[in-house]
Amino acid sequence: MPLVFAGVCSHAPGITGRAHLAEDVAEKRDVFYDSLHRMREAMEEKDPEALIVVGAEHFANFFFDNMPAYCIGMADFYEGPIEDEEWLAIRRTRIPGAPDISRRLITEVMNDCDVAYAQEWKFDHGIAVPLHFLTPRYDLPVIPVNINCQEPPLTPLHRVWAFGKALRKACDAMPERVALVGTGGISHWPCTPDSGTINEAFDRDFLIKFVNNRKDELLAYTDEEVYRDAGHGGFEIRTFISIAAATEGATGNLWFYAPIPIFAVGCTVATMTVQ
Amino acid sequence: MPLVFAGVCSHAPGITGRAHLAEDVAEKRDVFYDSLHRMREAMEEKDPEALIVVGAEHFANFFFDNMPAYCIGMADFYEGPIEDEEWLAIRRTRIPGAPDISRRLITEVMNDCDVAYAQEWKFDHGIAVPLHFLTPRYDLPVIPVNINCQEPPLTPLHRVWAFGKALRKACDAMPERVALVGTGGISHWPCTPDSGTINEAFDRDFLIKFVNNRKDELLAYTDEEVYRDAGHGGFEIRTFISIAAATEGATGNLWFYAPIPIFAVGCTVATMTVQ
Amino acid sequence: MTIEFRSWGLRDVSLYYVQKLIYQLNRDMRVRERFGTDREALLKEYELTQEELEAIRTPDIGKLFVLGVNGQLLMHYAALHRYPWANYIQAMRDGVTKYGKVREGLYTMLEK
Amino acid sequence: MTIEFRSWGLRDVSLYYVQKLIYQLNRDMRVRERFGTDREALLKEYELTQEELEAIRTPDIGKLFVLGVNGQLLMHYAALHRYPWANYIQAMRDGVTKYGKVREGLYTMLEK
Ligand SMILES: [Fe+3]
Ligand SMILES: [Fe+3]
Repeated sequence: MPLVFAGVCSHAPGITGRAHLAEDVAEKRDVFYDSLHRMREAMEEKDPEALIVVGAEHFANFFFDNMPAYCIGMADFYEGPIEDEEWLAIRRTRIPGAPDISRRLITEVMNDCDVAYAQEWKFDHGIAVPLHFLTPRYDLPVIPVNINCQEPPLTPLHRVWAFGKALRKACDAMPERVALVGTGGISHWPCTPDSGTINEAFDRDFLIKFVNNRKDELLAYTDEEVYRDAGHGGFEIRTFISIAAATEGATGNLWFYAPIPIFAVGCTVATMTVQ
Repeated sequence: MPLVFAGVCSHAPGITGRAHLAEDVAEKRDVFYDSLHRMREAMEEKDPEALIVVGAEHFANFFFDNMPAYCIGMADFYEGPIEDEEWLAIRRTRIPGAPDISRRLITEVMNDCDVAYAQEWKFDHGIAVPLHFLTPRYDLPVIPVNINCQEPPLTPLHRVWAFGKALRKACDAMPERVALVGTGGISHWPCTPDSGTINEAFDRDFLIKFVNNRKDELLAYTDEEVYRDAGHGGFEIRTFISIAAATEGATGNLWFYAPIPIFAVGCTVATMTVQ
Repeated sequence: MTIEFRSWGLRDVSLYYVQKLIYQLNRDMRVRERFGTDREALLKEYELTQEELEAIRTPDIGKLFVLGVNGQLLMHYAALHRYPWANYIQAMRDGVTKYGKVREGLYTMLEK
Repeated sequence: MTIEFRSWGLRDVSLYYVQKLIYQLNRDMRVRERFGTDREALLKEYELTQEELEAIRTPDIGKLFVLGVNGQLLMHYAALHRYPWANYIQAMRDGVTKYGKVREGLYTMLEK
């Protein structure tokens, strides 16, 4: 079946873990949550049989002893979050995988891109926060995908494009209805003295390029420029760009964007038209 | 500098560990060893500053929790062999890395192929046996490269070709003189009831295609055909094919081939012309 | 709050975890230590079926081969139990005779 | 038979091993246990310089930041030592004031 759904959303531990500290921006926060709920509904309407989440984890599973540019999960089930349940305000659970779809996805993607596969994967907030909103009953089989956005050497953006297109091709070739969601911050400086900083101008500019799916402009970012203007957290634009590639030629809708400093990220929800 | 040297050779624990059990084929064995020594001399003549070894390790560093199609080492030093020293007849040691060359190699290769990088790597016999012959004093900095040849989903052969070409492009663009050696078995059935079987006809046919660098014929193998005729060990033809790709357009010389059953592999030494 | 996976039909076998145990025994001295001194507690940390647990405990190298354990992992498990090479090879042959063809994994490649 | 690597100029720092220790402390309950009960033996298993060992032992979060430890790893090490978030952030700031700019790793990206 052709891919049935594509979208992007932010992740950050604060989004769930510091909800109670966001009372002074309660309205903004609640509209953000609503947008995530609407995104879940829009996805559920397409009745997907599996959800591929393209994330960028933070040394939960992958370390410098074997840091894959791309990794795709192939497990029966996953577990998460690895973080303290109270701190993240998400209960630890098992999440069903889709090993058979995974295996076909990986085999197909490997024709164009070179991925690692993983039969075990513990989700950190990078995937656990989106799932908390998108499949809160954990009744939708999930296929996690990771792009190394943590430490160079990082995969270049034109390869991210190739990867997004490979994912799309593989999904379209499958009999199953598959949904695809990318998740990353735009500008942010996590876990450093600049933590909490958000470059709203950078984010809005990026999002215009993203929802209009302007390939050339999206691929024109350099890592140095991103590091300077959007922080090392900005390397996670790779997750968004993979979704733009998977929906090349189509445009999207920005459902929500607002910097919410207590969440330490410009909070984003957007969908892309799937043609 | 353009790549200065390219070749391939077999690996197998028996090559060093069961040398004393090969007395009945002592002449064949010694010609094989001589060929490896000559290969070292031919390489040393080019005065390389680093040696890239494209191998296929056997669950020494990589497991199903994160199995990269391709991985390139980026460590200061490596250690090996992990196997019992007496059993393998190779002393455990540290082997110098070339972290700076590695980083540039990985960054450049990533423009075309998607690799994992590794800042720690323990060599098993897959790399330790070739190094024992090619740099016996461990005074040449080494960059290990792995292609998953163990368990599917395996990288398809046309991607191996792309990878070999990417390695070559990266080497040619470097100021350093770099040597490149691939190492794998051709037909063999390691660690199964068929261990010790060698399909000489398959091997010789493959080697004709290899030394003549017939791309189309090399890429025409299917995994099923290889599994049937050359065993699961035959998946390691990927390492040889990456060297053919790195020397596309050139041909090579088969310095040695003979099935030596006590070594459980058709023992091969060949070089490719580097143009 | 653990989801029951049997109902999903997802976990009839756990070849991954058998292989993970063996991989870690091969690579990690501390896991090997615990395998000697605290075996049952260690085994509880893997998601093993009764059949797999039994094959690990015995050890039944032939059964483990038939369950689909990769030989590049399995030979080390046999070596840990001081199997000479020839006995390791024979154990796999005996396993196939006794339990039938390999059920899963690499060595079923041509049956799919 | 260990080659002396200093002579190769290869091992002036060992950021990889500092980060490996912290990564394993974050992920592996048994490493964390040994960090409590058998710390010096554990530390010996990593290739750490005196400066790194001292920063780990103190713990000197600011120094570890300046040595180049990635914050996504470091924050967990601070949490292990019960640093409230604000104190973790302040410790990095103090580190830069006291020891100067970050010397290696991700946060030196624009200086290369
Ligand atoms: Fe993130
Ligand atoms: Fe091999």
